[in-house]
Amino acid sequence: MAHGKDLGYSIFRIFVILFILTAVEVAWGMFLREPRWLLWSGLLVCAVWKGLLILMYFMHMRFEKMIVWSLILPTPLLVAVVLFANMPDTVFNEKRDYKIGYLIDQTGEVVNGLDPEHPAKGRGKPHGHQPEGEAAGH
Amino acid sequence: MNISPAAIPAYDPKVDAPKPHHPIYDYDSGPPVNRGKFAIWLFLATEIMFFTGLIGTYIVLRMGAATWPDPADRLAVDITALNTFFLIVSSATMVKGVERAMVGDNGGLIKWLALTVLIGSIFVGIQAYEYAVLIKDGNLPNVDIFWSTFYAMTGFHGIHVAVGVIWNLCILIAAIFRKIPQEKYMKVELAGLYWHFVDLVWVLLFTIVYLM
Amino acid sequence: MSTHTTHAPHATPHLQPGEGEPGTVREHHDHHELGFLRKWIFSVDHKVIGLQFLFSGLVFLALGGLMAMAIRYQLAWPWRPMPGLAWMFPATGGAISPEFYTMLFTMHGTIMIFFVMIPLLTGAFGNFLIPLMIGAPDMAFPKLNMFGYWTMIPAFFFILLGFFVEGGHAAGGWTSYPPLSTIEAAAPGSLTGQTCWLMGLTWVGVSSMMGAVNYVTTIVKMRAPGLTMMRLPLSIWGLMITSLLQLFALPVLTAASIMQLLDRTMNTGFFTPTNLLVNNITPDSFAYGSQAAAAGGQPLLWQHLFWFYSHPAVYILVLPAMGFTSDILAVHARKPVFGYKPMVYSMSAIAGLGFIVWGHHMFTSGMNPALGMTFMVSTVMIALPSAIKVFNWLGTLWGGRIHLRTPMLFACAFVSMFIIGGLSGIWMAATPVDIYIHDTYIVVAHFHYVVFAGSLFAIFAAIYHWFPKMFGRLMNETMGKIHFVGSFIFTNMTFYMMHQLGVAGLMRRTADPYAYDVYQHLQPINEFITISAFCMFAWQIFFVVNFFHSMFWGKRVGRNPWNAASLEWDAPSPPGHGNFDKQLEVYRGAYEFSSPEVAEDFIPQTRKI
Amino acid sequence: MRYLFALLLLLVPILGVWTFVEADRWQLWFPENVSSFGGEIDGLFNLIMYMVAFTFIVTEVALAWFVFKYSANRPGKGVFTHGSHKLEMIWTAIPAVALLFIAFSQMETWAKVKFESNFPKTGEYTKEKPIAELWASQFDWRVRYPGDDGVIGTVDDLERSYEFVVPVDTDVVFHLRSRDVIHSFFVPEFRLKQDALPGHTIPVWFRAEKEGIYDLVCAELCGWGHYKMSGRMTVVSKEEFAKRMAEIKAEWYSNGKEQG
Ligand code: HEA
Ligand code: HEA
Ligand code: CUA
Ligand SMILES: [Cu+2]
Repeated sequence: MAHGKDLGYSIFRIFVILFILTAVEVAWGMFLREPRWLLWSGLLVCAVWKGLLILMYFMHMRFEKMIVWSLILPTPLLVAVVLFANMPDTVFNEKRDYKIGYLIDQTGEVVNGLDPEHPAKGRGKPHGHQPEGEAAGH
Repeated sequence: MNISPAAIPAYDPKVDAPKPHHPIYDYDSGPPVNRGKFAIWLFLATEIMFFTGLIGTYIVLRMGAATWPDPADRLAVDITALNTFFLIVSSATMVKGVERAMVGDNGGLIKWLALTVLIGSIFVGIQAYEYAVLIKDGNLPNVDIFWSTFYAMTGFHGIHVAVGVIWNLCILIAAIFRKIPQEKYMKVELAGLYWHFVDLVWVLLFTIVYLM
Repeated sequence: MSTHTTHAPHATPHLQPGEGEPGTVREHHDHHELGFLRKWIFSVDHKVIGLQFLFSGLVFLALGGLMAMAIRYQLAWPWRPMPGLAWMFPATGGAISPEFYTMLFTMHGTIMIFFVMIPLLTGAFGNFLIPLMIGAPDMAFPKLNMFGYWTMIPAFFFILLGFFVEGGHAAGGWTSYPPLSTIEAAAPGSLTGQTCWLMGLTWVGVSSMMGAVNYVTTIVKMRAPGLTMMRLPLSIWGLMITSLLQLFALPVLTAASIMQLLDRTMNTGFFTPTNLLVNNITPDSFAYGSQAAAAGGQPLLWQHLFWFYSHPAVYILVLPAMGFTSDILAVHARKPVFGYKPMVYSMSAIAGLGFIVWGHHMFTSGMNPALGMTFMVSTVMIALPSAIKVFNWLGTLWGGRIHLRTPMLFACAFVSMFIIGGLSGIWMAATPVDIYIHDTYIVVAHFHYVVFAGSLFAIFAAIYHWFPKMFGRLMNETMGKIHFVGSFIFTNMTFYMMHQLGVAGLMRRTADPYAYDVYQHLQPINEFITISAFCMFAWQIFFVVNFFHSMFWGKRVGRNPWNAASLEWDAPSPPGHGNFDKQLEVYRGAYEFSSPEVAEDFIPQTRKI
Repeated sequence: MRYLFALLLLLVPILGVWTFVEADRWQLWFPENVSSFGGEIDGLFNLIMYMVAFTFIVTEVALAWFVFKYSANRPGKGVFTHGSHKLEMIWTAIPAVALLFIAFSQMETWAKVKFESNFPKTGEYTKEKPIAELWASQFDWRVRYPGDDGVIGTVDDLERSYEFVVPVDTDVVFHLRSRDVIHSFFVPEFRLKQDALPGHTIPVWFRAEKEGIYDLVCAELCGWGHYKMSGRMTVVSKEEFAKRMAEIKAEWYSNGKEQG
C-alpha cells in the first residue's frame, strides 16, 4: 500500500464491531446453550464474521490485489478436503466399536472418559462438575 | 552450423573469467506487491494448513464422540473471554502502529507497538495462568481426549502468540534505537500481518473450543 | 548479499505491461575475501547453501544405500551373519535381529525420502538453480535461506541420534502408523527412537517450509527483465510447483507428527483407540511412566493426515526431476521442448490432483469403501497429465540432433524408468487389484522405479549437467558413461523382478519371507536381486571417484559448455558473488534450439535479434 | 555409441515383456485362485496389464528408436518446432478415454468385495451373524466361533488360535478385529486383504470354492514379529466343517476343564 494513511475505514468502528460480536458470543455461549444447533450455527456465524473482519480490514485483504488473494484462496478448499475426507472414518464410522474419548478397562468399566457419569478414577480431579474440582471457575 | 558431439567450447579466460566490480542487477519482475508481503502471505497459508491439522482433528474427533462435556463446565470461559478481548485490542493497536509507521511517525509507532507488546504479553500471561490452574487441578493432557485436543490447539496458538510478541518486541527495539523510516514501514506491516493472523486463529479457536 | 540498496530509476525496455517496479542496481562493494567460515559454513550465498544441501544429501544417500544393502542381504540369505554388522549381534552368532530389520527399512525409507531426495531436489538444485536460471543475484531472502539449511542440522542430529538410543531407531515403517508407533510396548523402536524420528521430521518440515517460501517468492518476484513466467525453464516450473506443494501439504504432516509426539510424550490420545492389549500389558500401564493415556482416538486419522502430505510428497520427489529432464533433453537433443505450455499445465495438474488422491494408500486400511472409489478415480486421472509429459518428452527427442552425453543418457533413462514406475501405479490405483497387491513387492517395485530409477537418475543427470556450473569443470565423460551403463543395467535387474515377486504375493516389510511355505520358491529370485543390488551399489564408485576427481582436476570449461540457451549459462562458471557480471535482458524462451533464424543452433535467452 | 545406448533402452521393453511372459513358468505369477471374486480381480489385473503393456511397448520402443535415429551425427539442424496443438489434443483424449475406462471397469468388483451393502444377506452367515470373529494380535491369529447359541461374545464362545476353518462353497462373513496394533488379513489364494484395525470390527466376506489349506499371512507391519505372523486358512466341505466344529468344541471344553 503505497498510499499510507488513508485506508478508507475506521479502525475504531471495526474494533467496536469485533467487541460487540465477542460479547454476544460469550453471552450466548455462557447463558443460552440450548438449543444446540442454534448455538453452534450462531457462534459459527459470529466467529467467521469476526475472522473476516480481521482478514479484510486489519490485514487489509480488502485492498489487496488478486495476487495476494491467490496465495490463500486454495486453503479453504484444502481445509474442506481434509475435513470431509476424514469424516466417514471418524464421525460416521459404524465399524468403530469404542467410543471416541473413552478408556475402558478389562472388566468393561469406563476408567477414563468424557462422560461426566464416569469420572476418572484416581487421577487428580479432572472433571469440572465435581464439587471439589470447580476447575472451571478457578 | 553442425555441432559435433565433441564440440564443447573450451575455457577462454578472456570471455569466461568473471569480471570484477560488477553491479548486481536486482530486478523486480513480479506483480506489484512487496516481496516481504508476498512471502508472509505464503507463510500464513502454511499456517492455515497447520492449524487445519490441529483444529480439524478436534472437529472430527468431537463430532465422532458420543458425548462431549460442555466446555463451560471445564474451562474458565470468563477469563478467556477477557483474554480474547485483549487480543482484539492488541490487534487494533497494531493497526494503529502500522498506520503510524506508514507516515513515518516513529514516536507514534513506538507508542502503539509498545502497547501491542504489552497486551500480547498479558494474553500469554493469562493463558499461562489458566494452564497452571488447570494443571494444578489435575487436568493434564493425558486425562481424556478433551484435554488432549484442548492443550494441543491452545498450546500451539500460545506459542504463536509468544513468537508474535517477540517479533513485535524486536521491531520495537529497532524503532527505539534505530528509528524505522517511512520507506521501511513494511517491516512493521509484516509483523502486523502475522499478529492479526494469530488473532484471527484465536477468534476461531475461542469460539470452537470454549463456547461451542 | 550487500545490504546497500540504492534506488536507481532504470530504463527497462522489455517490461511487460503492468509488471514490476523499477529495477534496482545493488552496488556491490565487498571485495574482501570472506573467511572459510563465512564462505562455507555461515554462508548466505544460494550457491554455497545449495552445495551444502548437495553434500549432506549425498552423504545420506550413501547411508541409505548401505542400509538398502543390509536389507537385501537379509532378504536373500535370512539370518546369515551379516558382514560388517555381525559384531552387533553376538547373541545370535552375527545374524541380525528381526527388530533390527524393521528398523533398517524404516530408516532406509525415511532417510531416502526426507534426507536424500527432498534435500537434493529442492534443497540442492532448488537453491543452486533458481536464482541462476531466472537471472537473479540471489534468493529473495538470503538469510532465511541460510536458516533453511541450519534447521536441517537439528534434523540430522535427531535422525542420527535415534540409532544410538535404547531400543534402536524407529521401527514402525516410514509411514509410522499408530498404534504401533505410539505405544512403547508395541515395538522396541517405539521406545525413544520414534520420538527422534518425529523430531527429525518436524525439523525437516521447518526447513522445507522456509525454503519453499523463499523459492516461490524468488521465482515470482525476481525474474530478470523480459523473463515472463511462460519463458521460464521447466526446471524452475517444477521447483516452483513443488514448493507450492510443500507449502500447502507439509504443515498438515507437521501438525500430525506433533500430535503423535504428544501421544508419545504427554500421553494424549489422538491416534490410539480404546482398550488395547499390547504385549499382554493392560491399558492402564502401557503409556509412559505410571500415567495412563487419554484414549479413544482414531488410528485412521493419522493415516489420512500422513498421506495428505506424503502423497503430494511423492510428487515433490518427481516434479523437479521432470523439470530437469525436460531441460536436459532439450539441450542435448538440440530441440525446443515439445509442447512447453502443456508441460506447464500438466505439472500443475499433477500437483493439483495430487492433493485429492492420498486415499489410494489406504484402500485396504478399513477406510470407508465409498471413499476408496472416489480416490481411485482421481488417482487414475493423474496418469493423464503424466501421459502428456511422457509424450512431450518423446516429441522433444523426435527429429532432434541428439548428443548422447552422460546427462542426456540419464535423462533418457529417467523417461524410460518413469514410464515403468508410472504404469505400475495404474495397477495399484485400481481398487480391486490393489486389494491383492497392496503391501506386496509390486508396490516396492513401483516406487523404486519412480523414486530411485526415476528421480535419482534425474538427479544424476542434473549433477552431470550442472556440474560445470557448480565447479567450473566438466565431469569425466568416459567414467560417466561407464557409470550410466552399469547403473542402468543393475537398476533394472534389481527392481524389475520385484513386480513378479509381488504378483506371486510376496509381502514387503518381512524380515524373512521364507517363514511362509508359499514364498519359499522365491529365494533364488531374491538372491538374484540382491546380487544385482550389490553390483549397483559397488558401481557407484565410478560416480564418487568421478565426482571428487572432477571437482579438482576435471577439464576446465567456459560459461556455456553445452551451448545451452537458459540464463545460468550466461554467468561465469562457477558464478561469483552476485552471479552475473552483466545486466540481463531476456528476449525469448529457454529452448530456442535449432532455430532457422540464426546460424548457430541455439539462441541464448539474452540474445536480441 | 548410439547403437549401444539405443540397444540398452530397447532391452527394457524386450526383457520386460519377456519376464512377464515367462513369469508363470517360473512360478512367479498369481497363486491359484480359490475365491469366487478372485477370478474377477485377476481379470482386472490382466486387463490393466494388457493396456499398460501396449503403452509400455509403444513408448519405450519409440524412445529407443528416437535415440538411435536422431543422433547428432547427421548434418543439419534439428526440427524446429514448439509442439503441435493437434497432437496434444490427440494424446490427451485417447489416454483420457482409456483411463476412464479403466476406472469404471474396476468399480463393480470393488463394490462387490468391500461394500457392506453387497455382503451376503440370505445365506447362513451374514454381517449380523458372522461365522466367527478373527482376532489379530502380536503375533498370532485367534478365531472365536460362536458356541451353541450362535452368538459371538457370550460365555460359550469357542476360541482357537492359528487355524481358521471355514466351509467350502459358502458365503462366509467374519468379523476382523485386532487387539493391539494394525495387522492385515491376507490370503493370497483368496485375493483378499483387509487390515485389522484396533478398536474396529470390520466385516469381511468371501466364498472359497476349493477345499484345501492356505496360508493366512499378516500383510501390515505390526512389529518385529510381523514376518512370522502366520495362520492357516482351512477350507473344508460342509460336512467336514460340522465335524471340525464339534472337535473344536470338545477341545475347548477339555482345555477349560484342565484349567478349572
Ligand atoms: C516419485 C514418486 C512417485 C510417483 C511419481 C508415483 C506415481 C504414481 N503412483 Fe505411487 N507411490 C510412491 C511414489 C510415487 N508414485 C511411493 C513411495 C509409494 C509407496 C509408499 C509406501 O507405502 O511406502 C507409492 C504407492 C502408490 C500406491 C499405493 C499402493 C499400495 O500401497 O497399495 C498407489 C495406488 O494407487 C500409487 C499410484 C500411483 C499412480 C497412479 C501414480 C501416477 O502418478 C503415475 C502416472 C504415470 C504414468 C501412468 C506413466 C506415464 C503415462 C503414459 C505412458 C500414458 C499412458 C498410460 C495409460 C493409458 C495407463 N502409488
Ligand atoms: C528415494 C528413495 C529410495 C531409494 C533411492 C531407495 C534405494 C534402494 N532401495 Fe529402497 N525404499 C524406499 C525408498 C528408496 N529406496 C522406501 C520409501 C522404502 C519403504 C520403507 C518402508 O517400508 O517403510 C524402501 C524399501 C525398500 C525395500 C523393501 C524392504 C521391505 O519392505 O522389507 C527394499 C528391498 O529390496 C529396498 C531396496 C533398495 C535398494 C536395493 C536400493 C538401491 O537402489 C540403493 C542403491 C544405493 C545407491 C545407488 C547409493 C550409492 C551412493 C552414492 C551415489 C553416494 C555418493 C556419495 C558421495 C558422492 C558423497 N528398499
Ligand atoms: Cu501382524 Cu503384521
Ligand atoms: Cu500416493
